[in-house]
Amino acid sequence: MGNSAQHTLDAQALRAEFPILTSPRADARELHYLDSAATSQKPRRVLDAMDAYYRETNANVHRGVYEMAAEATARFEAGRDAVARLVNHPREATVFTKNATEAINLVAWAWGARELGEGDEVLVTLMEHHSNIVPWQIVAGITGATVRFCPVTPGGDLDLDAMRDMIGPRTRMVAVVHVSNTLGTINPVEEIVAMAHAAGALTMVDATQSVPHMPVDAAAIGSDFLAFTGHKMCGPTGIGVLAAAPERLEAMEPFLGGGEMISDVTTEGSSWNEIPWKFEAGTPPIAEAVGLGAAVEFLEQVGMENIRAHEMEVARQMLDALDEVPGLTVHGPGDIGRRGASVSFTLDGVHPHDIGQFLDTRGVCVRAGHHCTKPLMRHIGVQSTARASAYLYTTEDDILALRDALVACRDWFGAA
Amino acid sequence: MGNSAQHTLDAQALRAEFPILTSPRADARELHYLDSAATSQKPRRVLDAMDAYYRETNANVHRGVYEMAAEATARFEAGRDAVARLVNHPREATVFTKNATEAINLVAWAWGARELGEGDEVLVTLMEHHSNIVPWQIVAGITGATVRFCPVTPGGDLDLDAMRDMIGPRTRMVAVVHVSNTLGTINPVEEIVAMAHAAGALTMVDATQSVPHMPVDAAAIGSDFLAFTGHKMCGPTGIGVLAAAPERLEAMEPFLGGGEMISDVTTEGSSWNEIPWKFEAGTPPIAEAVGLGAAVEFLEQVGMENIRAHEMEVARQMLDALDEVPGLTVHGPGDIGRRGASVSFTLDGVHPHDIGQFLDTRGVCVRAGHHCTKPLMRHIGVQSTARASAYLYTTEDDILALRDALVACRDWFGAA
Amino acid sequence: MGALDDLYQQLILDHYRNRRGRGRIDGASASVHEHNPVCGDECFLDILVVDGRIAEIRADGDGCSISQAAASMLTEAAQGRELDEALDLVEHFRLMMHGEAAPDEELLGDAIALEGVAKYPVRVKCALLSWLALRDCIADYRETVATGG
Amino acid sequence: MGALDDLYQQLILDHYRNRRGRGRIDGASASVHEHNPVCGDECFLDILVVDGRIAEIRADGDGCSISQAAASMLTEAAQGRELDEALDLVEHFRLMMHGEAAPDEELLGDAIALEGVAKYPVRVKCALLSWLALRDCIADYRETVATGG
Ligand SMILES: Cc1ncc(COP(=O)(O)O)c(C=O)c1O
Ligand SMILES: Cc1ncc(COP(=O)(O)O)c(C=O)c1O
Repeated sequence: MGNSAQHTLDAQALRAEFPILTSPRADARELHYLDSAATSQKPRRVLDAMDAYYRETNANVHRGVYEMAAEATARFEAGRDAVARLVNHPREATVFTKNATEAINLVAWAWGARELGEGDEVLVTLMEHHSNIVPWQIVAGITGATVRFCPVTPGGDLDLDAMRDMIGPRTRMVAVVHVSNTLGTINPVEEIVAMAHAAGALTMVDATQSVPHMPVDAAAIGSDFLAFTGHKMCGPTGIGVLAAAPERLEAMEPFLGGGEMISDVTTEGSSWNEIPWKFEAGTPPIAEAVGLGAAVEFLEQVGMENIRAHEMEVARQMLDALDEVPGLTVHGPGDIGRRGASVSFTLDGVHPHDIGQFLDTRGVCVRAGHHCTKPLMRHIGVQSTARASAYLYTTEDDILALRDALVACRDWFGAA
Repeated sequence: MGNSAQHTLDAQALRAEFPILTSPRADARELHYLDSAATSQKPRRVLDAMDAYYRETNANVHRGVYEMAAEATARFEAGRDAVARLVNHPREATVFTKNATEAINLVAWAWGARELGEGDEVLVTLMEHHSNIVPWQIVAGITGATVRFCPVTPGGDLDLDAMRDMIGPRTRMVAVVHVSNTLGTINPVEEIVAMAHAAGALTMVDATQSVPHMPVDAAAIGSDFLAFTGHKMCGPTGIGVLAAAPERLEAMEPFLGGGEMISDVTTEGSSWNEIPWKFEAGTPPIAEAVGLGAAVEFLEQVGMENIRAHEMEVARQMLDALDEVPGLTVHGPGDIGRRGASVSFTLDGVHPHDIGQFLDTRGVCVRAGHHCTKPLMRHIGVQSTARASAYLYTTEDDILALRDALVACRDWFGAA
Repeated sequence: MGALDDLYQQLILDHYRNRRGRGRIDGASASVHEHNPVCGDECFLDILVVDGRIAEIRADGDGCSISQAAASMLTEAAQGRELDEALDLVEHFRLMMHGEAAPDEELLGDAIALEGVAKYPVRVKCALLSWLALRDCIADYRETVATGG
Repeated sequence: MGALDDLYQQLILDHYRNRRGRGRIDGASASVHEHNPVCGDECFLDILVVDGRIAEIRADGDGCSISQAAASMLTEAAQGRELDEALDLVEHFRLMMHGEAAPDEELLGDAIALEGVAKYPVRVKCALLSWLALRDCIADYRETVATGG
């Protein structure tokens, strides 16, 4: 199957950096972790960076005069520098949130709850994650705006013609996922952003599944807002990122109020700190930013181009392997140039939950369910799918284990 | 000075559990960390619990069929059980946020932005942290409600008579800090909650500085909402807690929308998950909840009563020691029965920043500034103070180092 | 395959492959439609009540082996029971699924085979879907009767 | 005390204890009032402009040794300069504080003693408070002149 001469990344060697992939497991099963779209595993250096932060220089940031607090602040802000550099975005417009979901809600509340009104439209797509649907529904419910859904073609792509028709003078926001966590589809976000901007609408790109897996250039995409999350890109839980156009952040009222985000507080009212801190109320995820900074350095060292090349190879291996399993249907594009390495599938006669459970007994971890994309599930006419998703540490061995386990699973459940 | 026979906690022995307090430092200075009100240090077992989570069973929670994901979910939810147990609160009404600030904002937005209106009043106090002022100001700005401030007596107590007068039929929310991070004052929150409830108002208790330091019984306090934060109670950054009356959470619309918090999502609208998950959108702070659970177990083992007894002793030592420094003024109650071990002070002729800087050269870490309580600062007529704050690992040695450094500091800056 | 056999006992696979009590009831006394938020699976449950007893019970909808087998076993275990008896049965099953009651084989019938599911928290929801639907269905029925509907 | 001496050079302590150019100017050409969000310190800065030069400059307000010494040094360094020259001076000082320019002693005068502050990020704000106030003050002055105010 594979021919690793096509890319320069040695997944087998990289696995050595991930303790969970190399330590012997209690049940002695080998771990074939194919659920990186849900959350990635963490390289040792990320864990070590957080541990060192707590052991060497833990202190609250931004205000402490003593050296340990200054060092804590420096490590925290270096995390921001790293993240900003990775996506080619100005650091002062790179806001830390708790996850991608909060980043999107920040915009929905701080911008949408104040700016939207009766008759205004927010255009999302049928392949959005709930995190890029529900915030808009909530804010639309408060403001009287409407949320509309751009359809998806039978091949698993966004219907750009329909989108063009749907974007109009009432469209105030176009919110679109860069890479679908369910179908794997890569959407032409530059084109969509241009379309939206031409109509005077703002844009939110949910880059949660692209930033970890391929070079993402926020400046080239040109969206007003771009959201992603630390735990899917080798970083810790508890941290997400909103990369926004600086002028939008300047113009927006703050979202969460409290410490850190103020310039002055009086009994009559308050004034705000400079961006990005204006949007970071309370003690930020300090150790998490340190960990995310280490994750970014790791990704940069491996090379985002190399990760993308590796995952194209893995996606091809995966599609080929799944093709060998009788009765299996893949949901999503077949062209690896237009897709990531998250592959959703169903198996005739075996429910995704049963697939997930059976595969687990062979050390193969896949996700089963609606993947937080229920409107998409309804659209493609299934209640749930199984999903195998890869990352830089995924090897052909993992793919073969997946294939063999699926064949055995079919037999076990006696599918026709 | 001290007589440790009065309490059962051996701070010197407990220090052994905190790597940062025991490892040799690059600059060979001993660390006298007196800034625990800003953030606490972390015992080894908290760091180890998070590390073990990432190394053994890292997976996204609540949906995974495979065993590793079930184990991740179990460890995450066990963190919730621990936190709920610590403050005697039902687990299903114990919501994880990113910090205390978000917990307060959750209520301000989800309840306040929908329920407040023109003429309604939110009553806060002049000794609130910005995190319990600014969210109410922001939401008042949107809804037309008014934020009023209950005064503080010259002795550093809340003026309860004034509060009684200010609470009236227009009062919809009374938001009050349990222990002031600046003055150290312990407020009679049970009495205040009863007063507010009698007038039909809801209550928010900011327990950020009480939960880490003394037994706090949410049921006994009886407030509608109680907020605190992980990083000040031996836990990690990136996690906070809202302990709310279950019926309030049931009645409230959600705040952040996205994954985890839904029951169903359709293009027409969505329905919500059960509490507490209805208020936890997106991937939660998983490792952080695991760490916080370990922190709670540590605190329970030491005993919250013992911690309070120890800190009363330390507060007494601190007040006595500061009394020996010429030209020093303490801001806050002198009666250790009514105060915690955070002590703010000013020194004639030496600015707090210079105090902080000078003390740092002797390994004594104190905070200098407005401590996110600018209205209080204006009220007591200073621009900033220095603040020394203790925790379970604070020893008399730390206090003596503080005193000696302050005396030397005065000489160095040539204060009269 | 030890763990697998534990979870997927033969009895379960048998009920999965040959479902009992599947379908809908024309002119049911009460019907509910519930779904599992984790996977989107649906369950339609109908009961026909005669003289305070479940004269007929049917479950429909697609789902995983656990949810289908549980529905199948439910129809067998609940058939013919008085309503309060049926509610006790559901409660006993719920406690067993949460590891809070030792299973009573006489009461549960084949459904005792689902005991092993308790160790798999995500799958507990699958097993409970149809059983809790019966609880809701009985409540609906009683309310309809009470309001003279 | 090595680190202390480094930060608090004698020259700084001297300016702190004996502030130059302290006070307000009656009939100033422009005035600003700024504060440091970290500690709440305030700075009032007045300038008197004659023939495009800073004929007089005074700073008032309380603050830490660094902010007071910096204000004192500023009044000496800016006195008599043309407005553009003064802006260049402020920019040079700002760059030095951010470690982005080697200090020019001739330009800075005593303020070169503040170089060591660059290593203390929180204190950089203290040192910059009055200097950036001069920048804003000049901008205000020019705007007033431009709008014929
Ligand atoms: C009394 C009080 N309330 C709220 C907060 C805010 O906590 P956090 O920054 O963790 O949100 C703090 C800590 O700074 C505090 O001391
Ligand atoms: C496409 C997409 N958007 C948003 C999210 C939400 O990320 P988080 O849960 O970290 O907020 C996810 C992950 O679940 C995702 O896959």
